[in-house]
Amino acid sequence: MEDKVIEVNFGPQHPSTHGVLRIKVKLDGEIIVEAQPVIGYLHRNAEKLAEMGGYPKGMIYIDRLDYVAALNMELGYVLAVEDLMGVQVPERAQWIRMMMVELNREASHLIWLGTHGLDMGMLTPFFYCFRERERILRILDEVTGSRLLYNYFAIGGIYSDVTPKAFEMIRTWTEDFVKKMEEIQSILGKSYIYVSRTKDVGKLTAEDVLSYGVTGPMQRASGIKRDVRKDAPYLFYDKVNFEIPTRTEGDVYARFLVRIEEMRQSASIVKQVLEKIPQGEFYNKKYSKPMLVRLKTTGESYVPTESPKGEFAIHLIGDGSSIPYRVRIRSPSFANLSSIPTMLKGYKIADLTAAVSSIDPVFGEVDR
Amino acid sequence: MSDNILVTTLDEALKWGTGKSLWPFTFGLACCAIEMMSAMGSDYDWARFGSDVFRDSPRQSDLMIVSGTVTKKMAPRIRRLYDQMAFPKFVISMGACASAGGPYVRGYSVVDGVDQVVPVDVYVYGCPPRPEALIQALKMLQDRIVAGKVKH
Amino acid sequence: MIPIESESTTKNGIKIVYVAKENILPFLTEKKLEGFDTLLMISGVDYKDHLEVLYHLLSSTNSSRLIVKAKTSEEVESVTSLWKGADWHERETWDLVGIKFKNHPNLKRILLSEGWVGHPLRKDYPMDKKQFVNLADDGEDRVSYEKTEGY
Amino acid sequence: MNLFFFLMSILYGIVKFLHINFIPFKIAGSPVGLWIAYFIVAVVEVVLVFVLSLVAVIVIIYVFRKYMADAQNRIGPNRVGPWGTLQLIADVFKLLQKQDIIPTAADRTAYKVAPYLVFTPVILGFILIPFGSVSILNLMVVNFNYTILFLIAFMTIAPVGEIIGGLASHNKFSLFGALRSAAQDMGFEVPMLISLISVIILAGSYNANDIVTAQRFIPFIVPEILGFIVFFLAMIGRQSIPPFDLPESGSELVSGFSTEYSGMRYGIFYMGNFGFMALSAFVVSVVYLGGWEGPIFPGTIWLVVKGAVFIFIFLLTWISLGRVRIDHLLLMGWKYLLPLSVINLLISAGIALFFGGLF
Repeated sequence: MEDKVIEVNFGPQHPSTHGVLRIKVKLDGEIIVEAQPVIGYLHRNAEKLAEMGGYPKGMIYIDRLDYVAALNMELGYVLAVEDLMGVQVPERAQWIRMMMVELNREASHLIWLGTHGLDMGMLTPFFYCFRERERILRILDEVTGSRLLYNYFAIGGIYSDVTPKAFEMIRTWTEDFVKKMEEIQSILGKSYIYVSRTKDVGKLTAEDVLSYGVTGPMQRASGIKRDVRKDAPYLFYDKVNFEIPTRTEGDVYARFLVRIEEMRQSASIVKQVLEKIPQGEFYNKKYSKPMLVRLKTTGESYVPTESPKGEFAIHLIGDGSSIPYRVRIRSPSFANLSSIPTMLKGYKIADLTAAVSSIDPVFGEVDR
Repeated sequence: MSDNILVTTLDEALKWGTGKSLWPFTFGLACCAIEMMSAMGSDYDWARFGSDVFRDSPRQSDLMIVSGTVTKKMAPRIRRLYDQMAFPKFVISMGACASAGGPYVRGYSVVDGVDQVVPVDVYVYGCPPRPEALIQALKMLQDRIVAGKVKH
Repeated sequence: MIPIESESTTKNGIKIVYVAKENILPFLTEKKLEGFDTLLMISGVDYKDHLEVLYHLLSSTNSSRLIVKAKTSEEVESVTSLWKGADWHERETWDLVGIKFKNHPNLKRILLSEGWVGHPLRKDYPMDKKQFVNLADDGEDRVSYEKTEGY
Repeated sequence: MNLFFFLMSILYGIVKFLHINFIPFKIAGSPVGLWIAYFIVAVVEVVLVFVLSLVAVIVIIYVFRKYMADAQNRIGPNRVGPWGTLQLIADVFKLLQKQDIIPTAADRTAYKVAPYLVFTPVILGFILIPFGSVSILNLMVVNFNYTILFLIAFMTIAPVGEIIGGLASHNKFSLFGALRSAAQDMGFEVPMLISLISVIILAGSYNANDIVTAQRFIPFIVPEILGFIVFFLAMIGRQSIPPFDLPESGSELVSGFSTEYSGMRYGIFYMGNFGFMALSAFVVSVVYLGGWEGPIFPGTIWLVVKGAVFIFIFLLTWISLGRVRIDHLLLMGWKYLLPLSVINLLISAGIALFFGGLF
């Protein structure tokens, strides 16, 4: 063989591509010469379908974008629609939204941690993370009535109030989770093999991050301290105390540490919300559902939110009819994933799985 | 006569073996894949039913769980993966999207039902189905294989 | 200074500026030097009589935002020389809305299969006319209107 | 049936006794009947060891599934048979009737031979293991002067089967798996053999049984702790179980060398892997923990207990550790294990020089 470079296709079905990513990799022995991701295997026309129904109907497609953190997606849509229509939301509903979103962020990060462990060849962390996640899902199930896709946030509030039983579940969960965090971190973080495999792997410098438009934990792991919850607070994020964990290394291990710290911060936010949540209405009675369907609006709206993967927002354009004219989804994973060619060049096959799973891509959101 | 009894018993045993040892294919498409993983997880643990060996290679797996929306771009690949599996092979269509297109049925790039691509043995309703529903589907498939009602 | 054609804001106060489509690349270069160092996304809107291309800019230091719009008749200059991340966004905009980007290194479809007819996010895209995808011999996609040809 | 076994065991005891005491210097003039009995006993012993190794594989797979489930807060298989004990039987029935796919581009002969290259040496290796001292309750099928060399030779063939299978499959992932397997074997084989040489120096014999009897006072793990560590790690590496499961590495190379294998061919690989685990546990306990030496109980029980401890350690590493990267693995093999084994060789040479009579 004159040409030493072999072309290998990872995916669209491969155990460590988190769904349907396909990466065309050119390999020189074990070393990656060039990696070219191919996406679109889960393109479900969310934008087109949301432009075909009314404003409340778009929710079902937005819900299924990032299916491991559906409430975060709903929040982005709901805020954009409310901003466009000028809907007032009761205070209690906003606090509840904040609490639910942070709970869902925990669930999303736990899935990431479990599958990341699986990609590094560890079976057991997956089960521990899913065990912890089930506890959160039980709370979400109690509040929303669903396990994965909730459809819980309504335009003008939330669909149902949080029951006292659910509050009690959340309270015990926050207390337990702080203790559990130590264990969750140690599943991977104390493993010498894990640390040696992830340090200096899949590096992204701050310039790369800005150039690719990478946001979220990946951006913060590369030394750029930016979080929409702090920079442009939506809901009541300016009324709670939390830190933005930041690392400067920009490798897979830094992303691991950032996400772990973010989980701690989310738990503390939930705890603070529990203390501050007021009594009152949870739904704006003025905007009942039949009325919303008929509500006509015009103008543009773009409300950025911080989803577990990065900056998520929806650019809504109304044309005066009851159907949104343009629903453009800014999906964080799409931009994060586009940095793969830079992130993988010169590393080994084993680093491919580590680096790809450190992006935490969810293909409902990448391909939309 | 005794030959027949022997053959029948052997046949029963083979059916029993196939039914009780369905190794699923690590194959996730969309939202339902997360619930499929939950069904694997500690709380639901479908390893109890003999499906604990998740195989990454289609050659070694018996059960394909189509968990999520089948897009037009992915459908030929699913067919190829199905062709790569060795007989006897079974398919569970999990969730509304895989069964009939689900909420995306009006879309331009979604196949409305994976049964246009591969033959399906059990459909599971729900969007997404709860892990209990998937486990019930697995049990149903097992019972049908052991009773000899699945033909391949 | 590149001239701005008109200005407006979104409902929550993000500035929207319209520039001429020839000025897109110089205007964005200028804005990048001013501190808008992140390109969040590029998108396109089909207004039936014309197309619009949108650039969402963000400054990572003071987190101010800017939306740049340009009316276009199908072709604008690519900004991949400014931001590497523009590559995928421009491919997606070409794929779904059908705005061409001049000097783009690899302007192919990204979400849909190569060979797909039409741009689905155009308002006149025929939703009832199904297309079918199958695998060609080289492992890539082959698109046709025949139901028997694919899935 | 019971009577048959009873008679056979008496016959067995007699022949063992005669074999040890008379046969070596009575071959020419021995009666024909004794030779027939000797032949029957040898066949029975081989069959017994074969069954024992299969039982060991089945038990290990069952224990592995249950133990892993328990470590992961699950229950594990419990629906097929009492406590899921028949699960593996169901798996075997399933695998037996699976379609046997051979890729058109594959090298058919090599592709078919490869699984047996993994499985057969493992079974043959069991025959060479000294399962006990000379008495009725113990098994020692073959006893000649080079058993440990043959044992290691068999254990060296098994990974070759993986390499051949990977190369023959004509699949890029399999190719990578085979190449990794080859690199890994070379990285671990040299330190393993050097640390074995130091054991042979101390025991002064190539006979596995002599190595065991040399440890009747002090097991070799005490003077040769370095060698034990090297040998043990190399054994984990040779089995390609996590953390050294690079040839199969699920999340990277789909299924590595066995990607294209289906049905019972894959089943043979699967069982070969677990058989290799049992074999290497027995080898480590023979070489370093004194094999069947132990008070009160018969030797076979001691060996099985010692082997079971090592199998549990193997399973524990499997469950709890992640996968190392290929360069880290080779670095470990050549940079740390090889020098350690050489140091160990020098130490044991010194011991043999000054305290030679001890063993």
